[in-house]
Amino acid sequence: MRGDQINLQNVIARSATQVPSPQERSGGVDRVTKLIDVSRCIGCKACQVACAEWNDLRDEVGECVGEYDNPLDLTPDTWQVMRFDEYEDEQGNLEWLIRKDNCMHCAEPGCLEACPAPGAIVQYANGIVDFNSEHCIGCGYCVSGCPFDVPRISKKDHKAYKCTLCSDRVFHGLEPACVKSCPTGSIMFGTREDMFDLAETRTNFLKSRGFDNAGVYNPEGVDGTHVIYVLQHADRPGLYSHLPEDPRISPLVDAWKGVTKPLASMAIGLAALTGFFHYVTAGPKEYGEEDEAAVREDEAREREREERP
Amino acid sequence: MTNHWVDIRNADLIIAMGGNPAEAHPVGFRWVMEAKEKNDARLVVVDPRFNRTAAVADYYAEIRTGTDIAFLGGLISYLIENGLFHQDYVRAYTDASLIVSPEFGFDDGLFSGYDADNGEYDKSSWQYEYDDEGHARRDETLQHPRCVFQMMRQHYSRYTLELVSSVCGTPRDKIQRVWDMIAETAVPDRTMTFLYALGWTQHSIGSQIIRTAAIVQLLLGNMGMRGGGVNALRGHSNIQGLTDLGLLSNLLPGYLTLPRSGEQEYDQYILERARPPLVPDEVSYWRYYERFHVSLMKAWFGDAAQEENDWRFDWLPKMGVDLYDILHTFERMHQGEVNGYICQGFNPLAAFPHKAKTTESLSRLKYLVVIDPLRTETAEFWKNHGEYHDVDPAAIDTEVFRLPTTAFAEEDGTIVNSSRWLQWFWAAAPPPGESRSDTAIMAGIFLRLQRLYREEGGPFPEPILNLHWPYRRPDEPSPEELAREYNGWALEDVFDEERNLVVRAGEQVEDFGMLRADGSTACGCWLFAGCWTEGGNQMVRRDNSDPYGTGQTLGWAWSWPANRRILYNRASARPDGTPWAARKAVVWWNGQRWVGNDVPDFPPTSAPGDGQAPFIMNQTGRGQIFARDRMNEGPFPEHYEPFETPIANNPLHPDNPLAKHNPGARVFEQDRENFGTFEEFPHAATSYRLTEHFHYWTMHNRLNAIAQPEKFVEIGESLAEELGIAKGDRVRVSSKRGFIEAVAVVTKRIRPLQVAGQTVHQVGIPLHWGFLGETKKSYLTNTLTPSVGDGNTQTPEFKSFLVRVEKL
Amino acid sequence: MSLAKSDPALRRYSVWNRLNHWLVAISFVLLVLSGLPFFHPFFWPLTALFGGPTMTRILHPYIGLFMSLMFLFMAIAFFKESLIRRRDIQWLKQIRDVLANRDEKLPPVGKNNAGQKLVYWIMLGCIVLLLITGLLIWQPYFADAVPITLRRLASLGHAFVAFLAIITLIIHVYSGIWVKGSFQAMVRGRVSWAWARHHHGLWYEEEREKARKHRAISRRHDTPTNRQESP
Amino acid sequence: MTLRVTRRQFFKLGAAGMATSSMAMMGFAPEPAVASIRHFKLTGAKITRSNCTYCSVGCGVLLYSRGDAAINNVDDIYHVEGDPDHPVSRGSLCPKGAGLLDYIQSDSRLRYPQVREAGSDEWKRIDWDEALERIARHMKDDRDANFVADDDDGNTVNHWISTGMLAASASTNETAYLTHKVVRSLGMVAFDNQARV
Repeated sequence: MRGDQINLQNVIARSATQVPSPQERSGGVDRVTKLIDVSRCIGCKACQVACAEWNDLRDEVGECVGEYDNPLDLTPDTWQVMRFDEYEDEQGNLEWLIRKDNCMHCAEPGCLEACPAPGAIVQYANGIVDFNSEHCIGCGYCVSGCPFDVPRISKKDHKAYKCTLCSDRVFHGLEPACVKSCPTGSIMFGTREDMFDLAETRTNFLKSRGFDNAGVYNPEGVDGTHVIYVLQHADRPGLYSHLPEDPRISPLVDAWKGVTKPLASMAIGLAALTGFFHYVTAGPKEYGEEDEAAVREDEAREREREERP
Repeated sequence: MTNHWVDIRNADLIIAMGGNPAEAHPVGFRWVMEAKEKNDARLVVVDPRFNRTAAVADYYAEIRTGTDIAFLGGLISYLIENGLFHQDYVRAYTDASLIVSPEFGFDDGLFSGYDADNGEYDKSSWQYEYDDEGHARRDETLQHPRCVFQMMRQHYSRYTLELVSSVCGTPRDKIQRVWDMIAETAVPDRTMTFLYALGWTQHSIGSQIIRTAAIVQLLLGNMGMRGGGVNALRGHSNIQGLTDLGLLSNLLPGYLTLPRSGEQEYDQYILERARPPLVPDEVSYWRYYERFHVSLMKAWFGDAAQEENDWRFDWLPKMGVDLYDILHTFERMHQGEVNGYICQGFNPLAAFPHKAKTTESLSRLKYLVVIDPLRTETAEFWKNHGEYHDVDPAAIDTEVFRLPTTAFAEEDGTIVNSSRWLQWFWAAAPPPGESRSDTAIMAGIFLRLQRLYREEGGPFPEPILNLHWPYRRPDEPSPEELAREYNGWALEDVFDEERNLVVRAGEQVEDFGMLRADGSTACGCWLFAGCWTEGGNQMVRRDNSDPYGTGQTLGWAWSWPANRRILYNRASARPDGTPWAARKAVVWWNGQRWVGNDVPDFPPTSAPGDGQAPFIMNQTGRGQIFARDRMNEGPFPEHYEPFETPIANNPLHPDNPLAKHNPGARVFEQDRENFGTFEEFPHAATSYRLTEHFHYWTMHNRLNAIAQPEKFVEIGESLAEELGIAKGDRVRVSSKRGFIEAVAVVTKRIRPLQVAGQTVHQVGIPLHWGFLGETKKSYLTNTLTPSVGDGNTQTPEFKSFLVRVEKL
Repeated sequence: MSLAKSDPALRRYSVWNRLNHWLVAISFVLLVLSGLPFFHPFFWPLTALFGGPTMTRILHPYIGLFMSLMFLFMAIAFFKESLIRRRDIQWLKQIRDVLANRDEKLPPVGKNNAGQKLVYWIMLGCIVLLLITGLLIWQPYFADAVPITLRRLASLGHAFVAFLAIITLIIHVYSGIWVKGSFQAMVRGRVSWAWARHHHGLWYEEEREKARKHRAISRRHDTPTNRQESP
Repeated sequence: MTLRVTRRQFFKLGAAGMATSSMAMMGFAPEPAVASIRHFKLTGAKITRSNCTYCSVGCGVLLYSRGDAAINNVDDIYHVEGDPDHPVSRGSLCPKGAGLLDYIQSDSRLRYPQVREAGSDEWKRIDWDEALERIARHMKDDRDANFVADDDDGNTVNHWISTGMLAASASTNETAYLTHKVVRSLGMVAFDNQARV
């Protein structure tokens, strides 16, 4: 039964964990990938609604601020949003660029690297990066860690939330809710290999329709993502509501999480040890007889001076 | 749809015009994307707005709302003058060769027989020239000056590129580009499909716009072909089914029609409808009208309907006017001539034009019954909702009943999608509270009325007392019983001409061919005959296999007529019975009979040699370029301006005020007074749907409310600049009939147009949101819309009207 | 205040000084214990001491605020005696003698030696920085309002400064153990004249001078009760 | 269609989840708790084939309900998604279809018959029998008073135009057929549906 894919040890990376998780049993576990072909997106928001419905999310009813976008941004209750951009090229040709914005499920997840709570963020063998709210302590480090500004901290329970790539559905052999709902086939799902093959087909199609710069968005800075885009203008991701040109885990986060901590921890231990051995070698600092004698002399001197009539 | 959703993938060119499929039918639109990817098809959008469909289109051309006839008329002329049409198809399968009566004429925007005083046409001259047998004269060479082809050519010769551009406001190069792309499909192995919806129907000239599209498709030879057709995407889930079942003022199930008051004699009534062929030996299927009619009367009145009593012809109400459509009824309601109104899952206060008039009309009712799963604005029209609906309950004496009914998830039954598929679905849970099914409610009301008439008597009680009511649970007929009833069954053994038994008494009929006019069969809707046969319920079938790879899936559900997926599919083959093109093949002649990947829309054994033409429902057997007297404003579509137009006159007939608007349209005096002028209301407005919402239901759904929470109007950047409006500002949009307030969406997607030498700004007004539900409270869009309808169907002109936009 | 017999003669820290110091010390240790788990997974089990990870995350900043306040008082109280003088430089130059206990070679120092002064200034600096960076990354209150880059910088800074402070603390604590009598001093506030003379020669002289004057005054209107006797 | 864990297994999972996660809170997290995946919400659901009744594409939908229609249970639909077998929709849905659940469960669903008396400012709950009796009475009175047997030209018309009806384009063919049958038997012609709007 496909349910066998549920494997509670099938985790290749855990937040705040030094020892590696069991890695051997990855045979036959394909990495999955979600492909978002922006050139086929009509911005209908079916994915957005399907996501909320599947994950039992009901965000606040917002208001119109003069654009189709709604909700305006990701929230703890909205794990994906459609971002609409009207782009007019040099010739005055209009393009309505609509991008589905959600967790990119990086191969090297900044959130996971930054998270201090063991197991609050895990990466499964199939590539999905999942938050385990049960272990989330709400420190917000994942927010600092994410190069795509995706995680959101809930005001209700102060825990971090984001797209799970429907890990529950995927583990049960189903596609994510957003993928299934997509009316135009803009969102596709499958093994990483298949999605890259498809991405190539779609890219060639776009090139055949005059989009010379069409291409795939799979940023190397985070060692690739398990959510990839097909873009008409892959040379300018910025056109699509500021999709980062070259996202990478911030060097600050790296410095902070990388080497610093083990070294520092060691230094602390070392310091304590040094003290101890110094005591062993040099011994305590004490005053000696000569000090007491000197004190007695001083007192004697003072006394006779004071008793002199 | 003449074709169906999946068939769109077989098209080489998709024209989305008068519709916004990506917005209103996203899932069906999938097959457009498939055509693009798998069939290398192009998608072209011609629309006032760069809409969601345009977002994924290969080419977009802006157009002024309501000018599609000009755009397509020009195309017709372009195709003819440049010989870019499917010669053989046009000659063999259209009425191009038929000769038009010499009395017929067209002068400065008016066809022959116009009576300016009553604003009506005497259509007697709109005919072919007939020989003594009553057959139309023909000229296969298409050279005769009065043959339909030459008449059409002459009619549209006025539609030059320059003129079209100045009427539509579309730049010439864009028009030319679209025309060229369409012309490429004139060859036999390429097809183009028109996807349209209410962007074409909701105009005072709506029906004629669609006729123009049909003419184009006939010229290109795209009717009956895979990936061709004129495809109405349709609105509601079962709008197709309700139309098929004739729930319209003048219809009976299966497009049978009610008698007009003038038709007092049964024979006369049948004769009028059982149309003989106008070309020798054509099928002219309507000749069997009586079979369908009598079977219907047997289904409704059982044994009470007998030959001697003309099958109770008199028990059918007769039409005193052409139509008692909604505009007509609400006009009478407004005059105080209507006392009661029943809204079954319908929200007229929000859905009808000129809300103020609707409110006043409803207030003059004695009783109103609203049957709905949800709270509706209509049911609460008497309630004060502040600025959004400001009324005084104390001053409204209408007694309003609100009856809770089941939603789709809580009932069994079928709906007909726009592919004409009857699909059966099942209830998954009980309805909330005391809700009851619509059938139980209708039965409950009827049985009580029947009892009252039995006990108290009253005028003309017979049809009520004798209505055939064989249901096991009279108070709640089951969907199964009703489905079997509209499929039809034999009352006696039925034999064919050779005395072969066709169907046994008591058995379900297999198809409408088994129906008889002698009272031996009963059938509630001949068009649906075959949906529930002795083989059982065909509508539950779930075999989605597609052996020919054509997308016909004949084993899925059941499609009317006779499980046929592409209408007129005989036209996909040459007169000699071989397909026009292998990649477009649907049916073909195998030497003995018609076979193929679809159910042939043709007598199965009518050999090509017999020369019968493919359009078997038409008296000519041919596609009608010339509509004869079937349309109220003329046999050839002509462009007329919307009743609220942003320009001074009709550029085609600047000097003839009678030809400014549709001369055949019906306008009530008070409504005419409520038309605005472009001097006072300079902006051309159009109303439409958004994909996040469905009319006035989804505002009751949290999930959809989140996706699109508040009312907005779309304004082009240049107009916004002119009016000092910034994105997100609140604006007031006023028409002669009232005003609404909403948030401004300022966009590059609506551009100003150069029309007849002036700049026209268009304003987009989504129709959603109201003062109930989960979304932000808002005004109803139909506060603004005018109360005037299409010349034939009386569909209100929601798509073209005038407003004034102001910053608040 | 009451004096125990065992209490040495010379008063070094007032009651308030001592309470203040220990409040800071205790909250500092709590901060270290609650902070280390977020510093490195190795210390994660420490969160158990605070009722679980989330509680630890919630408590840590509040303890921090409290300590900062307490430290402020202490900083004011010890300000004057912590100003670096020229002689302190000399003392630092001879740090090897200090560590090797060759105290006779060291120049006499006042109430605080250069080492103590350094601890004062380093801690002052660290705590100010920790306070600021801490506020910037404080969920759920301020963090959301802070630009992401600044938040990242703050996280990094907080960790680094905390490390510095912890090292300093370790040195401070060790000195207390190493220099006999100083722990006593911070607990009971008193030291012996000899201790003072050995470790803080100049301060010893000042104190003797004070004592002399005191006796002079007390002799004029002789009251045996408040006669001060040295051993 | 998907994983079918028995209910007992599912409870075990749940229990294990709780135990391990509370341990995890103490910082001593065993592997499984830390890697625990989300509960699959369709486990054990009853699936019903249906059609979306918004637009005329007629997408196939699967209704997932809690409860097995046992007599002591009131089944409740808690999830809706596309039917992958459907030739047109192939499992996909638009934002309306994807949100069907909130229509089925909308707070605006009516639960019992109500009447608003003339001039009143409020709804009054009534029972079905009263509602239907009163409506029938209204209709009969109006028909009796305004039925037209012959028009002014002396033509037999047998119609009743002082009460009209709008039928629902989202109702089933069966409802529509019965409605039509009843309406014509009463002689009603002011009869329409959304085909026009």
